[in-house]
Amino acid sequence: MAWQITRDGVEHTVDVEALGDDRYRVTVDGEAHELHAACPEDGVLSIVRGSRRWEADVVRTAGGASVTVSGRRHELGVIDERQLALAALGLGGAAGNDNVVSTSMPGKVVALLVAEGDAVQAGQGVIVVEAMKMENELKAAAAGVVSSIPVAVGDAVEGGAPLVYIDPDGD
Amino acid sequence: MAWQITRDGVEHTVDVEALGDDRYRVTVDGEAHELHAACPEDGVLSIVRGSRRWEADVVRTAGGASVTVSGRRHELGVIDERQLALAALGLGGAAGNDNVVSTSMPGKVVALLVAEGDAVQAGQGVIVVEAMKMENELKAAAAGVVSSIPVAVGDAVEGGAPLVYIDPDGD
Amino acid sequence: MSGAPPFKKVLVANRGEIALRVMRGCRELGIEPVAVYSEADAQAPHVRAASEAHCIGPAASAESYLRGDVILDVALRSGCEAIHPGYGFLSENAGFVRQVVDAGLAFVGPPPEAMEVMGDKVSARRAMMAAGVPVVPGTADPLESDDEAVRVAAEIGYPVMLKASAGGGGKGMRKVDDPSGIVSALRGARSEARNAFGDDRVYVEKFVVNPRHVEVQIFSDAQGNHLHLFERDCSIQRRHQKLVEETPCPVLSPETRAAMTAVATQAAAAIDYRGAGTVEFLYGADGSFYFLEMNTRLQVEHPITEMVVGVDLVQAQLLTAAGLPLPWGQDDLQQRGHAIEVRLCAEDPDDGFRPAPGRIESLRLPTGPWVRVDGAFYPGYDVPIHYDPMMAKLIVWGRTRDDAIGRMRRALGELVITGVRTNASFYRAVMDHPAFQSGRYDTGYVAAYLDDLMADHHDDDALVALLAAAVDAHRAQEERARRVAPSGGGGGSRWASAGRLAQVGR
Amino acid sequence: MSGAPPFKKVLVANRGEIALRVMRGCRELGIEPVAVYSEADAQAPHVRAASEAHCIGPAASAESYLRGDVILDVALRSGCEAIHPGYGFLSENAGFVRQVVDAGLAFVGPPPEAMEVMGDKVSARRAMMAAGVPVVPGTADPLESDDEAVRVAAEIGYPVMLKASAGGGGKGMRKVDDPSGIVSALRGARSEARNAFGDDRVYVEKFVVNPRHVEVQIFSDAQGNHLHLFERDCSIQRRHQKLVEETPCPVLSPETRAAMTAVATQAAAAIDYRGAGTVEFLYGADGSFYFLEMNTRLQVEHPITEMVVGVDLVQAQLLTAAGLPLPWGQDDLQQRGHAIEVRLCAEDPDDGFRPAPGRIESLRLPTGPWVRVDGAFYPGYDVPIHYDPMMAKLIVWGRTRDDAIGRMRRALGELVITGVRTNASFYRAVMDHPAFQSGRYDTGYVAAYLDDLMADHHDDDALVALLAAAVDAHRAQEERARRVAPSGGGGGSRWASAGRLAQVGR
Repeated sequence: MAWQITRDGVEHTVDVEALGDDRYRVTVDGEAHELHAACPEDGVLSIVRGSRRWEADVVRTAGGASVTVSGRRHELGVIDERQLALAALGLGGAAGNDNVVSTSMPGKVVALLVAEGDAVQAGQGVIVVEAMKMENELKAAAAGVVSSIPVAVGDAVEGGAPLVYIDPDGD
Repeated sequence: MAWQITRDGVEHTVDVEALGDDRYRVTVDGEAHELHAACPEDGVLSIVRGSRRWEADVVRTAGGASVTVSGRRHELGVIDERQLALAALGLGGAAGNDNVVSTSMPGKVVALLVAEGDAVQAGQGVIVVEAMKMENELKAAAAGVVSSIPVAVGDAVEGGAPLVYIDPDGD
Repeated sequence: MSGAPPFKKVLVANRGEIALRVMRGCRELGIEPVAVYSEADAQAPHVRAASEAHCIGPAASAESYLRGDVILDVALRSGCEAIHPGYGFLSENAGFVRQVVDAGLAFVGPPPEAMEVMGDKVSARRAMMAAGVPVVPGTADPLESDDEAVRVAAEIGYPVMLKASAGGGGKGMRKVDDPSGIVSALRGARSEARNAFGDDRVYVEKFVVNPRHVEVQIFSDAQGNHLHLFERDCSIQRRHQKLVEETPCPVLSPETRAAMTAVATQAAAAIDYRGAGTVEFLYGADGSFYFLEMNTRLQVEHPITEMVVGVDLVQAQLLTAAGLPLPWGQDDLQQRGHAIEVRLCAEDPDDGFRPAPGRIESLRLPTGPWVRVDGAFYPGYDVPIHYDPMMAKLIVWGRTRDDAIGRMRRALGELVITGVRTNASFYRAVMDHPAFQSGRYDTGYVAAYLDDLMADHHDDDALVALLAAAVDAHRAQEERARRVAPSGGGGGSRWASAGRLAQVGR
Repeated sequence: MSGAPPFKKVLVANRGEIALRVMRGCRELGIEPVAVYSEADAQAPHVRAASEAHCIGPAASAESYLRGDVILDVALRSGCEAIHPGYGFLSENAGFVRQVVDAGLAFVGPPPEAMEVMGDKVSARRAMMAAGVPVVPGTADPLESDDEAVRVAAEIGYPVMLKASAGGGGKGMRKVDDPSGIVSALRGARSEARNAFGDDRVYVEKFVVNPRHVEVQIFSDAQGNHLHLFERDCSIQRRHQKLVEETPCPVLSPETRAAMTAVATQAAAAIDYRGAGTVEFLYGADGSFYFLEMNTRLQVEHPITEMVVGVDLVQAQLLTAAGLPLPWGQDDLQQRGHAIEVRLCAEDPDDGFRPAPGRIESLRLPTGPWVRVDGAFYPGYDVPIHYDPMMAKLIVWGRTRDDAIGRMRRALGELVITGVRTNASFYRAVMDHPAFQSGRYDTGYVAAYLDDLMADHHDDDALVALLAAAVDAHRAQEERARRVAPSGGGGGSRWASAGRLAQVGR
């Protein structure tokens, strides 16, 4: 089975072949890595390559996985072949989301800095969310026009919730 | 829904009624207990009765549950209405197992002290199982005749595995 | 243990790690702790740790943890003999203390009068000057003239700081290094203050060069004993928030330590203090030190003192609140070894340390020799958005400072928290950082080295993360295939049945 | 930290909690630990804690952890500079030490000669007598005549014990309280010995009344420094298995402590010892003490010494094995406070302490002030049937013995282990038991009080357990109903998806 895995903005084509007995051959952009991956505890993969061992804590996310290795968290986008094919046909949900301002932090909307129809610049603050006694201003990633705002001041919002949709310039 | 719950050899008729919002009315042998039972963590029930709180760790077992409260483990047999009805018709598997010698401890059979057809007394050692460098002699719970021995010396056995079947006297 | 406990039942008027810390002290003395909680905290760790707990209102602190009247009512109804406030919330509220005492209960803390004196900057400064405690030299009153400015600056010695009386936020502030610059700096500061605040009054204060934040733990009992338990260095701060604390202070001379602790004890005696308190000082690179403020409560960083001095401060609070004398005298107290604490917060150091509440997926805490975790979290816990992001403190002890740093690196290496982001990786960087290892740092440390501390080079780990994600995706798909064809029976893999993974409908 | 680590890489030739303990010491010094494991231990905690691990054979210890040749080969191939043996397995195997040293690696332990002297009871007794260390007075050689028996008994003082030379198992043993009984006792013992062993030779030894097991931690370096780190009391035993250890010994006078520690240091010097060792004594109710044996390795109960003396014994082992001098002198070492350790085993105290391997379902460890867990377990871990049932040690420190007992009660109250049975409830009973609390106990304690310690009265908890089982059964059924009617979508309850519950197909 093949996957497209995105790490730090770089897309990798990854193929996984199970060799049995918790052994795998994982081919990343044509380079093969043989490894042993067992699951001693829920959510943990013990990865052995050669004589080296790592413990990887895997939490599945909406678009892939959040993997903690040696105390560092790595966010990875994971798309499988079928999703990839659907995306190529314009049917999947795997497109970028540069045009949505969202919060990774659950909280409460305390201020809207723009309204629908407003033109915004990249980096311009558009909405303020409060959590743990701290206000956080969220910014537009790219210039465009605000197409819709599905939240109102006072709303409690979940982590990952879309807050402001922006129709990018020139699209 | 009604249950028959056995604790320390005593059977209790127990009825559970969910009152919503993690509140329950549990009637034990006709006496009603209202309580709040939430699950903060997998396998844990936080039980509140009046202003008192307990944390109960519940591990489901083949015949019921093993519940740890204040550091003490309690083994409970749990049978539901339907199993009870089937048992009354002689169809269920809910009968006692006084006539089976089994090990709660996984290990290795190192000696058989009896053979099929042997008469045994209550308390007589019938089989020896080794685990963690220690040998443990398992005893017949009641007098009878050995009807079958499904294991042999050298076998690795799981916890709970039947080792020696004894046909009780006068049955 | 020996003899009756000081109280039978104590209400802990707090939440989070400090509530758990206080409850542990209670239980160790044979006291039953009673918890209170807001509606958002029904499954909070401090509630789970209690055998009796009462809801006191909605999530907002003002409607729950700050409701002294409701809390006092719960204490009376549940038969508590005392209230321990922890830190924050009601811990420095003299009005609440009076209500508690009037209701016939003991308050685990100082008398309200001592709290009030120290609660106001001006009265605190005045009381400390009267008690012979050094305060930052300066006028406090606005300067009347250029001449006065020149005269006062010469008295207190350069460098000095001009500050706007109406000020704040750095406006109207000017550092002056020598007499030649003072008149023009005064003109500039006045003009800036007038523009910013419509008020051009300024005053002059000594500028403390490269200051460290060094504080002294003091303890007093009802019998009039006033002891100190040596110092803590809390100079590793970000925006006035302490991040790393250690004791002993790595640069304090024995003479300065003796002088500073003597002054702190003097301060406690001067205000008839009782219980645990902390006198904070600004410690200059030249060895001078000045009173900053006094915290009339248990401090977040109290565990490092406990580890090095070998006393239980919470138990001592409970004993002295019951009117008993302190269980140790000044001569029984010595510093042994070195302790370091870091504050683990649900926040994202890669994104400006923004708060990051959420559900903790997995949690593996370091254990073994001389590692202490004072925390309030568990796997599956939803760190709420309503309160402080600090989830836990990680405290280590070592025979030497180097030993302690080595142990903290080891402990941070064992720590795993997933689901919420934490600042643990920041502390790894601090422990590896030469300026921290040398012990020669000041309160400007984090600002000066933030870029160093955020740098990240772990190519090997990044590849492993990618491989793990790939294998996990493969296993998830295998599991889905197996579930669709239900032939397997009971022998499903543990992985497949993992609760926290099954929740995400991939 | 300061300076280079003593080694770059060290192989840890052990498993379980001691392997993790040693690895922590390595990491704290900047040494990379390498794990070895049997096929049964591929997912064992000590393997998970290592960043490099090698399989050395099948489950049976004789084919894996005792294979010195295979382990040495792994050490050489993986570039290790030293081998730490932990305790048990190869730790007192002088032949293995010689192989390690011949291969050019360092062995973290004493030289083989010292190990050999102490490995044999007779040579150990001889060496200790020569060094002026008190041994249990007696003949060791068989008594030639009744007259000799009378004479020797008078010399060593009553009560005495007659023992069969060929003996064991209590046959041919007679306690004699005064001279009037010795001749008839001798006749009885001889007759019994003849019947039991076909050999009627007996010898006489001093009978130590109500003995305690008190041992002294010693430490030596290659520079010829021989220090002691005070005593440990390990009298709470069941079938010669230590269960609870504490330090200081609650009944040792300062004079006896001084004498005992001096003798232990003398013993170490007499055999040119190097590294960590323990000299065990029998301590009589009359204040006398006699050499029992010397353990030439790290002891299971070493953490209580670490807590009270404030030194890291594993780090010191690694430093001295590299030829470095001890980082502290005798005058730097003082006892502060009191520490207690209990050994948590997978065994069932309600069923004759039989071993109880199995899968750990949930695990919540105590944390907070002065609680240390040296363990090797995790939720989901299958405690294997092949090895010792000890999973972890729980260690606490307190300023006084009472403080430590209160803290151990609190820590045991926080501990939750389900899935495997443990002896934790036995330790709760010990901490609550007056004879333990008084400190006046001896090695007969567990046998004398076992019934007291097993008594169990918790009616309230038993009802709660029943209610919890009922609610859980109800919830399980609701969940099954919900699964049959798949309308709910992704919002299943966390409980329902709980991995470890879902595994049991009820």
